[in-house]
Amino acid sequence: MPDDGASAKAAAAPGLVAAQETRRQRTRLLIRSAGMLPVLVLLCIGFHLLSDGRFFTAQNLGIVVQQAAVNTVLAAGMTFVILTGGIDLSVGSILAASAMAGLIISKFPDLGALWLPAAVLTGALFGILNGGFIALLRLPPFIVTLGSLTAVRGVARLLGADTTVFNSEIPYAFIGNGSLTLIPGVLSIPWLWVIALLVIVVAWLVLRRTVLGVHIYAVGGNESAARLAGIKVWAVLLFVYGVSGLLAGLGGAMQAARLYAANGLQLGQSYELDAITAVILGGTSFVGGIGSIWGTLVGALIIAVLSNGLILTGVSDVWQYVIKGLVIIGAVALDRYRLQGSART
Amino acid sequence: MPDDGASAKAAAAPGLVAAQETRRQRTRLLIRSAGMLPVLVLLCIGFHLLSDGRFFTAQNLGIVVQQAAVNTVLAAGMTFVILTGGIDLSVGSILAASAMAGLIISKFPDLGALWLPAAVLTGALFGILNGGFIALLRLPPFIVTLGSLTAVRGVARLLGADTTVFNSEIPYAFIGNGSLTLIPGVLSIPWLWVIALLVIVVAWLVLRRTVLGVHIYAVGGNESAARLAGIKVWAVLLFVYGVSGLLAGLGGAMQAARLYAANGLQLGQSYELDAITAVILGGTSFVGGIGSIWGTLVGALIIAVLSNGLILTGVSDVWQYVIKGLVIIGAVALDRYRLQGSART
Amino acid sequence: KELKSIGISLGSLGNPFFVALSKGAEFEAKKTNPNVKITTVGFEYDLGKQVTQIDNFIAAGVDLILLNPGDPKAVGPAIKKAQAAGIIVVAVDTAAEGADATVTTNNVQAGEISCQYIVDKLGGKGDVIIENGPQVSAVIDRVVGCKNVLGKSPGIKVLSSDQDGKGSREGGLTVAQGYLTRFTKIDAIFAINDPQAIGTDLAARQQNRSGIVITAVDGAPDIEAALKDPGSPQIQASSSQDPFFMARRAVQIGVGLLNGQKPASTVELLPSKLVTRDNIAEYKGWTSNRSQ
Amino acid sequence: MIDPILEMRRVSKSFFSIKALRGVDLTVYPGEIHALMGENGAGKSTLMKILSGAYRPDPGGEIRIEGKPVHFNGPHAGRAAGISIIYQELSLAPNLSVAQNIYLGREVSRFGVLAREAMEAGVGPILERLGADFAPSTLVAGLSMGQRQLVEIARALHARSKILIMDEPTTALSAGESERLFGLIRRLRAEGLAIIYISHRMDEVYALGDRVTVLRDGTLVGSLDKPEIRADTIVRLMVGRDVSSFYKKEHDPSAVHGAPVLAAVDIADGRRVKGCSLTVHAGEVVGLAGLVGAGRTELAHLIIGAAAKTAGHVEIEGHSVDIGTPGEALEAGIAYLTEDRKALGLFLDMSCLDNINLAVLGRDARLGGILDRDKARDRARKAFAALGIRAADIRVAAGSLSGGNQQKVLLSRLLATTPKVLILDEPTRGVDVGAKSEIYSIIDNLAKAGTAVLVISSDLPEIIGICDRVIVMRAGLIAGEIKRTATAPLDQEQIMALATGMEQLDA
Ligand SMILES: Nc1ncnc2c1ncn2[C@@H]1O[C@H](COP(=O)(O)OP(=O)(O)OP(=O)(O)O)[C@@H](O)[C@H]1O
Ligand SMILES: Nc1ncnc2c1ncn2[C@@H]1O[C@H](COP(=O)(O)OP(=O)(O)OP(=O)(O)O)[C@@H](O)[C@H]1O
Ligand SMILES: [Mg+2]
Ligand SMILES: [Mg+2]
Repeated sequence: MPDDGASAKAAAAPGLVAAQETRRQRTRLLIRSAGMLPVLVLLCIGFHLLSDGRFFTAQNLGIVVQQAAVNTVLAAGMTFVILTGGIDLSVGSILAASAMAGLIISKFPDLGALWLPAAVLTGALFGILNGGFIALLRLPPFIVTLGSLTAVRGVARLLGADTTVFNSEIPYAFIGNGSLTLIPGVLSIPWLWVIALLVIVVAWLVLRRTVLGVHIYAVGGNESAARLAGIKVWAVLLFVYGVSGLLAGLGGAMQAARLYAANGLQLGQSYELDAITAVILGGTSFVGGIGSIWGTLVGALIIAVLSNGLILTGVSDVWQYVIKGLVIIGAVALDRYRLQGSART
Repeated sequence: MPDDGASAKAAAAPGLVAAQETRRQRTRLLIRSAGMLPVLVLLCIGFHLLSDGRFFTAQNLGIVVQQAAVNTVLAAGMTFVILTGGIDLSVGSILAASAMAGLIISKFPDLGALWLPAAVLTGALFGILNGGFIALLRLPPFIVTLGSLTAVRGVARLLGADTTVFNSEIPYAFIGNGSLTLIPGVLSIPWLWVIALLVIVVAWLVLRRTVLGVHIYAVGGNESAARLAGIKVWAVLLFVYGVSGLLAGLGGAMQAARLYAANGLQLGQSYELDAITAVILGGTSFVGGIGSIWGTLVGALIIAVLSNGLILTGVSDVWQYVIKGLVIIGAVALDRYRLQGSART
Repeated sequence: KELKSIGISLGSLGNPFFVALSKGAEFEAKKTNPNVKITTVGFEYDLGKQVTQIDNFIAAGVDLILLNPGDPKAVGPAIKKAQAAGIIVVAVDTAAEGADATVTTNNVQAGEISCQYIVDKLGGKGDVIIENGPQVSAVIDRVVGCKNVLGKSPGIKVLSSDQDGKGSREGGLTVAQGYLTRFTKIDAIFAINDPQAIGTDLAARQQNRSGIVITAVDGAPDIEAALKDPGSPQIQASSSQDPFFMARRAVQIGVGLLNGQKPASTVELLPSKLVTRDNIAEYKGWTSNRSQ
Repeated sequence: MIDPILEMRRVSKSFFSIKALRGVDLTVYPGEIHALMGENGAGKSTLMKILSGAYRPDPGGEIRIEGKPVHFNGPHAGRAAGISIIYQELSLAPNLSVAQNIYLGREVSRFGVLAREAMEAGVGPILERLGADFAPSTLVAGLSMGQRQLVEIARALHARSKILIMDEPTTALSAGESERLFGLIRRLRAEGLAIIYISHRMDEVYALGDRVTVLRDGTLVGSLDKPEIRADTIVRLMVGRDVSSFYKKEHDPSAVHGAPVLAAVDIADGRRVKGCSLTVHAGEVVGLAGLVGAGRTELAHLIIGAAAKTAGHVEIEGHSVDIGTPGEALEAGIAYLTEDRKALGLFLDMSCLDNINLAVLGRDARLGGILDRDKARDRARKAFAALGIRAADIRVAAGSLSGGNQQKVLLSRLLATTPKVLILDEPTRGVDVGAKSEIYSIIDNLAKAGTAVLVISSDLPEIIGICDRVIVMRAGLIAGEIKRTATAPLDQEQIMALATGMEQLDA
């Protein structure tokens, strides 16, 4: 029989253990959501040193965020989708089709100013089509969006009859190349990045502060439980694929404003891989239900910093491939290792 | 209290119900493994009619199977991987790197004949690297193979210093362009297809007739249960990624023998999507544990027939995209509908 | 012998260059036989896919294959197979080993005149970047031509030539942003094609860098617009190609071969002309109505 | 007499060709606890899912609530009509917090913005009432099975409904927690709620049931009022025959000789298990009792190498063995039956044949890896016969079997390895009485044949019924051990006292 002291301790234990457990969970969550931030910081510092201090200049940081912007927007939509346990391979194609639609509209003298909503709506339309197949016909997301990866690419090419559509007079071009001046002469932010940050903040609000957000996490965490709780799973799925399409459309508009041109075939090729990589680097789980939009932001920045830094340091194109691939694997490995460590202590 | 008659009936029921259940399951299994065969047959007949009878000619069928061959080999490896619930995005890059390695070796006067095993081993090596990250470091397959999709592509380009390596005297070239004559003047099969069929048969034997095969299905069906049942999950994972890499290497050798040349950049681009599509069309489930290699064979043939048939009927390139995408979605929808129907009756 | 059906395999049909090329081929083929059946496909820079397409053309029984070979040597065996099936193979834009004939822009020369313009503009002295692209033979040739010229001027320093602008506006923009940050002084940039040049210009304008001479190769519609646009003064020249005419020549030679007429030379090099801000008004371009 | 709150008439349900329910009638009155019983697969859960709106019944039947006919087109509608349900398979989203799960599907929001604080405050009193030791903001993923069950119960209570359905709510609860739940259920009954209670445990039905309705093969075979509730009557209704002796213990515990077969020495994992030692002899059935979360499952996982030990070692027949993985445990002769059949035990999509042979495939294989299919078939057939597994064929998918039969398939896999030591974690969880008694007799036969058996169970009558000796765990430590003697059988009170740490207070 145990002595008194031990048993008193034991009796106190359950509550204590539970509290400890909660605290441990919280810490782990925090670390998880801080996620890849250390990797990002390390990369930035590394590139700064290797590029003779060219990385941390206002100008270069502006370039980095500008390059990260479109992928951030796509990855935000992808986060919604992956949180429900799905995937959207068609964002690159939808982006191309939306950019084409937008540019074509922008050339009509009367409608010109409507090109932006036209592009976004085109994207939303394709996204809802994806969602319809997935939510209503219950087809696997991978195959549906793989199908539309191909089919929508065809549509994008058809729209421009296989030529590059360009319009150097496109309205709202400032969103593609202009900057929002916060402190004149000191701090200005590219509009592209302003849009991307807005998207992230709105996505965060939706995911964390609305009923819909809880339902998205619930569908990803346990679909049948969600259904039994009376959640309209089909509506949630329709929503997330719609959002992913809509944000791909927005991405298309951003690219169109940035390049003043779109080409149905060349635009957005394999963007889906970058978007998925950003989401996964950001700690969102493929099985659904776990992840945060802030992680996605960090993930997208890592990808952009990597591309920019490698060019800045003058690494040749071929080696860029090798290094990018290894850094992605290494980052996830580091993350895994770090999480293990924190779980142990 | 129920009367006697009712209770006697009730007592007889369980056996009856169970027998029905078995029969239903069998039918469903049969339909599932027959899978997309009806779609394939329909496509073939349709293209035959639309192409003025050019489809079912010995020559064209030879071309179709030759085109299907490499994808069949890749998809066979992908089947192993997807059966464990994983994915391998790097097969296209591994194929390119292996073909480069093979061709480079083939130009050494003394080693020339070793190019074939060299290519296959190169593939296996990269596959085992993938497997190591996934099985031993427990990193997510998507991100690991996405990383190697990029990194190995870089390696492939480095191998040839970004040029095309060419060798018109490559040994064993017959496997790329020759045919195995079965009945002289009547029936001959391209060697590429002979290899693909051999791969399928061996894969089938491994999956269905060996301990390892059962373990692969077990890991895919329920990984933690597999671990608790004493299966070395890490060994199984290492094996499947190794096999996928090895078969990508074999695919690279097949392409090299077919083209007498390889180029690190222009070979194997987005082959992984075709391979995955073949596997999923073949009815293998993304969550793992369910599927058969025969389905994969049918899936690969559908893709090849689609490409060939659309060119044969003179559909324009743009519309080929649209139609291919829709056929893929349509095929899965049809399959879903058919399964429901059979389950209902 | 009549031309009944023709198969065309091009790099990527999303590229306006190849679209113009396919239109030229169509125009010429329809002129020979209004009922000709034309199948045009893009091989998306995948060698395996191109060989597959050639196989499909053989099965479809075409008379003539127009080919933009992915690699000059690698498609040789496939060409042999087509020839064995009695099909005439003509290569366009890039030379192909074993083809019955080749019609191509003189890419080395195109690179030379584009970069000669830079040398002249800079007076033989300055820091130049060669913004490379996908390593296909046309691009490799242009860079060779450019380096030939630049190498002759000891005052010219090539800062970098190993970044891939992916042949697109976006790629050019991204790579140029890096270059502009990396090098504080750049006098000229040679982009291997027009979209990259336009992307490069966008990057320079964004960063308020001026005085950089940007030249390219292609003479595509978007460079036409840029050369006319006073808002983008840094884009100054592009060595033009004429895909429409190139394809017409290729079909003409192909039809001739079909009827037993051997061309004077198996390789026909079409010279490239430099389009600059001064002579842009006379430039005919790719898309103008050429059916006369 | 008061009017019934619920009347179900001629309710049928078929899944494709299977008729799960055939014209079932059920009448429930307010303020009663109505027990629903029947073998695995009898259709209890299906009936309740229809009542909650999760399934739609076949046309022809009728459901009335307070006399008014209702038609539910989803779980939403059921809840709106005042019905809440605790499903048999836990239906929580592990990635959400306790409060979010409780409010799932009917969140409190202002203009679409979640009122998180309001919700967390709203569940506080209920968790307190249930005696839960976790906060509303805890993630469900971090809770034990028992704690999760409490969340489910809290969710059902929180809906403040007229009819409360509980589908096997105590499967993951220990005796103490179950008692607390019973108190709560009685209080709710006093408040006028109608409670439909599904359970395979006879003692619970005695303790709670005002009326018992028994289903068999989708038909109603009878209803018993309180005075008629007797074990033999219920069992006869359920299985259609007498189950004479429920607990079977024919092996001779006094035949235990020599060195112990299994000895675990000072096992610890640095977290939940803090240095436990135990021994099991050949031919002996040892029980391992304790409250939920006492660490029994963890201890078993440590013994078989499924989790990493930080201290201690395992001895088999007196020799220390190095066990790092479950595979090595199997080689050493230790087989473990998991408490979580679906998640950690069976391969639901694989055939019974493969499930049974999985652990011995390598042993049987020819040429180092080729399946010996004849041997496998033979083994599966023998297992079907020996354990009385009821399925049409050895090749049907394991997932299509009833709970009890699934458990027997899993057991067959372990027995195929001819273990020296068998560790059974909750071997009869969710298993009906008929199958239960069969499993008890299998355990008894194993002990007779000289296998050392360690049974982890939260079902005290079961432990008392089949074990020779009971080890009690509390908070990661061995709290004590009680031996059965010829004169004194094991005492439930004594075990509870050890498990809760109350023995000091008594002394
Ligand atoms: N979704 C479903 N699809 C097909 N068959 C089902 C489904 N749900 C239940 N069944 C079948 O209906 C019958 C009744 O199952 P149910 O779950 O209602 O039994 P139960 O009495 O709750 O059993 P247990 O005591 O094991 O929980 C079984 O034969 C089962 O296989
Ligand atoms: N398969 C599993 N995966 C993860 N955690 C688990 C698993 N099984 C049990 N646990 C956790 O282990 C902890 C220890 O509880 P354990 O199951 O060992 O206690 P127990 O006395 O066996 O109680 P129970 O009656 O619930 O089985 C619990 O918090 C539980 O959540
Ligand atoms: Mg049930
Ligand atoms: Mg337990």
